[in-house]
Amino acid sequence: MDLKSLKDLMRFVEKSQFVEFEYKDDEIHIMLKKKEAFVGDNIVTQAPQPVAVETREQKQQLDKEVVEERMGEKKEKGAKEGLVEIKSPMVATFYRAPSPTSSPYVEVGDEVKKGATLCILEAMKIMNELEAEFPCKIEQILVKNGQKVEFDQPLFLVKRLD
Amino acid sequence: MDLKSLKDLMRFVEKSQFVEFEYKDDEIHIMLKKKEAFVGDNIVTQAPQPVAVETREQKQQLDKEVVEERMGEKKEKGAKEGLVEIKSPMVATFYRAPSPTSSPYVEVGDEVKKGATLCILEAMKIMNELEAEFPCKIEQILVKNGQKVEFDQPLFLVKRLD
Amino acid sequence: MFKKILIANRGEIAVRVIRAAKELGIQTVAVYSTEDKDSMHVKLADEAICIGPAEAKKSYLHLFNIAQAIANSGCDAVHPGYGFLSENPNFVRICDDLGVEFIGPDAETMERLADKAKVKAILDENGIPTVPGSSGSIDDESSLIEVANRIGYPLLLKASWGGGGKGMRVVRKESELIDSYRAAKLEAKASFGRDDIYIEKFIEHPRHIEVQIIADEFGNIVHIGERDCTLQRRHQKLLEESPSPVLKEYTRKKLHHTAVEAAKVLGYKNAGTMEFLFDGEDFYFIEINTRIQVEHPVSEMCFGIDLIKEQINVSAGYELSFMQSALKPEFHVIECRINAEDPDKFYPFPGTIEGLYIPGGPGVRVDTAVACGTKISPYYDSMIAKLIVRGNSREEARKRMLRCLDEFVIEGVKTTIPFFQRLLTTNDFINNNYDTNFIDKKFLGST
Amino acid sequence: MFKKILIANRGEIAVRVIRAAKELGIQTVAVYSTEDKDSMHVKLADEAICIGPAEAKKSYLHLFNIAQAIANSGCDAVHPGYGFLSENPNFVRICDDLGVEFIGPDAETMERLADKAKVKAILDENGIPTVPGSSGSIDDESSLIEVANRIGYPLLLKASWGGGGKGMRVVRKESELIDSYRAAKLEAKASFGRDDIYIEKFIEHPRHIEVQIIADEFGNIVHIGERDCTLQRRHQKLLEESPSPVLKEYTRKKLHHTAVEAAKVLGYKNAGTMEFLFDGEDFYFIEINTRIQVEHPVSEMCFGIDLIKEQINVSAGYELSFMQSALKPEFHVIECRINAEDPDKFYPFPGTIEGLYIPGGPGVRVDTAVACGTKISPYYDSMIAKLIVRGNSREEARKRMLRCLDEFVIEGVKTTIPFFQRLLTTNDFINNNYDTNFIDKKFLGST
Repeated sequence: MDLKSLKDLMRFVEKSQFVEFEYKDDEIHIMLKKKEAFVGDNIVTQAPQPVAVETREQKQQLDKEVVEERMGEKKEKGAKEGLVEIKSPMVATFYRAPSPTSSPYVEVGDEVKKGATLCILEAMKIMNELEAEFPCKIEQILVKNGQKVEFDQPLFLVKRLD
Repeated sequence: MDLKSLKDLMRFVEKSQFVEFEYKDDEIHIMLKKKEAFVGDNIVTQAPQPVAVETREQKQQLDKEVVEERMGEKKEKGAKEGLVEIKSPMVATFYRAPSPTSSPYVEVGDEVKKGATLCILEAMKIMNELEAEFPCKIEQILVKNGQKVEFDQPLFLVKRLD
Repeated sequence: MFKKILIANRGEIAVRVIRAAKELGIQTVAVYSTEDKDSMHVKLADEAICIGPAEAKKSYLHLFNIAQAIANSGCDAVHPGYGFLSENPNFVRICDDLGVEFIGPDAETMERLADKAKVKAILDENGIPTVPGSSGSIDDESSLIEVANRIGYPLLLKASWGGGGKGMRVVRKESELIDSYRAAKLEAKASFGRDDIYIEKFIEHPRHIEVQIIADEFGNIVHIGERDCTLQRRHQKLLEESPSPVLKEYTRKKLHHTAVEAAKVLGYKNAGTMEFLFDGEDFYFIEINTRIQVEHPVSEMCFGIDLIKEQINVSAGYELSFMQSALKPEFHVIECRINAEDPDKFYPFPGTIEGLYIPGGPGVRVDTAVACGTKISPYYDSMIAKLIVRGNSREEARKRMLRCLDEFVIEGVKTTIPFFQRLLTTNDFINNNYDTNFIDKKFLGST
Repeated sequence: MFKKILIANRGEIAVRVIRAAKELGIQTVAVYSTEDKDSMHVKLADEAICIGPAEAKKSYLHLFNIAQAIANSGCDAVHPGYGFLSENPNFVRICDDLGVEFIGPDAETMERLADKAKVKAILDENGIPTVPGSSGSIDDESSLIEVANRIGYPLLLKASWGGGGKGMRVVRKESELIDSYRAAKLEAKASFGRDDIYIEKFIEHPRHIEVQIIADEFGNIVHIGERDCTLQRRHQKLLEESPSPVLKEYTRKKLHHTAVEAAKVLGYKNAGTMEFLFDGEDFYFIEINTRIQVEHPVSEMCFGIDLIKEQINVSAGYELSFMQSALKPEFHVIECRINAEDPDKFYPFPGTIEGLYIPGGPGVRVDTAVACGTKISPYYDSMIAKLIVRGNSREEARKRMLRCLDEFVIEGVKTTIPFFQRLLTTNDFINNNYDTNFIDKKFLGST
């Protein structure tokens, strides 16, 4: 980055509402904070504030990477193309269809509406239907039919359509 | 970044609203903070975090001081002004003069030739004369007469005259 | 023997159970919250299942998710550790339903023993000493005198419907009894609207002493000596030792015997702890803990045994690997709980461990789940390590503990290490001159 | 008791001595090379004196600088650790001259016992078994037969002036004796120009077993059991255990008795080790080590004592704190020496410790001077930690050791951990089926 671009950037930030701006490379890491970001912290009284917040952010970042490695997925791609993961909200067994003879709720390439059933999560003999929280296109199904899944495990990679 | 660009940048920041600015390379890392970014910190009173950060800084500072004290050196200064330390080549007792009634071999400000005796290092009842390995000017005597010294302990801070 | 154990816990106790299981050749399954993804118990276990977000009630206390994790893992036994679900009979029943062994007492026993009044009544009936008192309110002065004489002085008069110290009177001799009773009645009436008063023995300087017991399915019940846990801060144990430095040999034997008797009377199985108060002469049962305890390594180190392995053995239907007669206390053992807390004010101090040197050498054991770089989460208990040392005498153990506290380097969070350094050099500690109120009075009163 | 001890060593043994001194309330002085400026023994000691540059011969072996450090420090005792100056009688004399106590035997004893032939002769005279052999060359065939019959088969014929296996013959029975002798003579003549031949008992599958002893100034000499150090790589011990799994109870008692007798005969004081070879039936004295050894924690953990404290006590003129009759081995103990080495080829692997998790839990001791961030210098010994575990049986200890090796995380340098993981799971280790050549043959031969 040359001096000119840098000054340019600074002028831009200066005029903005942001009171804090960070930018890293490669590959990217941006953080922007408005004044309100700090006011919020103040209101939350008990927690060890600003540093902790940052730490948690870093940690989440790290965690995500770990999970991704664990899950064997390529998040960078996903993130860049605006894809989103739909994760399991419980420990369960994953089923793509309501019964062994039925056809799956969704297939890769399907576009589904908000509220559409995506799969069954069976836990303690209870069949829980997982519904789409937003309209989306199924890009990838990340677990197999009948697979045991843990909390927070990514099940679908989707593109939001809203 | 050359000096001119740097000065330029400094002027720029000086005039800006930013109260904190960081820039790293390579490859890049920028951070800009406005005054408002800190208001939060100040208001959050109870949280233990910021204190901890300070403590750590203090501790590092302390460590550095301890090391310096141990070595009896003022490295930053010394290094900047092109001064050199003459260190003890053995564990010994340091004497500035050949006998209690004699005058010291050297005083601060003296210019000595290569081979001149600087002090006596007594070890196991043997009096070892420490000679100057190069012509120099005595800037500081770092240990006291009769002091016990360890290997590598700086004894004199001198300016080389060759 | 079990093939695979799921550990329904986190932190050092999860690590402790994994260690025992590994040594027995049993596979291990860790469960963890998203917050604990990188923690030691997850790394050490053969498998790990995420069971929820950071908040304990949505993960480590979440029966539903843990139950499904048990089902998914294919384990055949569950170790609950301490805290969390370890004393929840419903969790035991879920394990039963899932056909896996819960390593601990059965659900019925756990439930039954949670009713403290009932336990007290059963033990009373069977001649096990509990804190003596009237079995209900005292209605007239003649029965007051009679009961008072039976219990002995000093006494505590308490308002049956009261609380918070109101209507409470310490009576040190008989001549004060009637006046105090009348005053207490008046005060109770004024404060609570009812003047019912009951009596309890007043234990002025109680020591908290507990006896570790373990029982198998073959009727063997043994004790593993006692632990003196008198040093507490607001009822939280900070330092434990064994043997107790205040028990005479005769009393010690009686205490051990009583604890085993109590376990028999209560029909207890697996590892448990009988807690007593000791007033300098007599001891009184207060409660039973139906799980392994934080301070179990004190007994392990004192007797050279492995309580977790025994728990697993016993649950798997094996006989205890030792008999009472084979158990001899070899050492004096002291444990300090190293918490990530401000050492003066004791509030939790979460953060990241940036530098770590763990003390070693002869007679030293450190149970911890932290390593360099570990994050101490604000969501869970602040205990980050248990430092346990043995010596051939209490004084050798004390000096070794001080040596270890001095060696222990934990950078990045404040810990209770400086507190213990002060505590262990006080004359009161050296001379055993303290009761359960000591730390609250001497250390918290002053700051 | 001493006021201040200078530790003329570095690494884990310096840390070990500092720990003992601290627990005894004695001040400590570390010495260090410039390379070791940030090392653990410097941090833990009360004072530290730099004694030279990285090279050991200019620092830790530099008598002159260490002597002056002793003088400058004002200490009243010196602990030499093991290695470096620990068996140098001149160093002991320097301590004497400076008026400080050397913690170990006196200079005269140390010097006398360094002459192995002389020690062997003295012990022979006193009925202590050493490796049997002819006292010089054998000149004729009739005396050959006579000596051979006295020693017993198998025998080793060796060239008196030879080396490297030339002129060496193993003789398994009398019928082969004369032919082998003649062949050996011819070979010796051809190789070395002289045909003198001597005989020694051939110990085919030797186990290396040593006995720890300690003696005070009051005539008390006790043994602390034996250590089996058979597992060596090119004569360097890698794994030690106690009790030895190959000794029968009768032989064990005889061995202990013999070691104490030898110490008496040799007039030994302080801690020392009697090393023996064991051929499955008989044992033979080979040498005495006049210092504390690397593997001393094995005995400490087995018997629940503190050898360094005892050394200090004895040197300060106190009586031993225990009697022979009070010493009972409580556990089976195994020690693995964790070296910063390539685990296949065993060459040193210096570097920086970037990640570290030290195993813990019941029955585990780790003696180390490394922490997260410590630099492992190429200048010194590659041993970075001693991992010692106990169990109620050898099998429990073995499993615990495997559990600990699995837990032990050392990042940044290669270590011998994977080697031990392989070693401890071989059938040969489990079944005690090995001798001192085992690792060289089975592990080094194959890579």
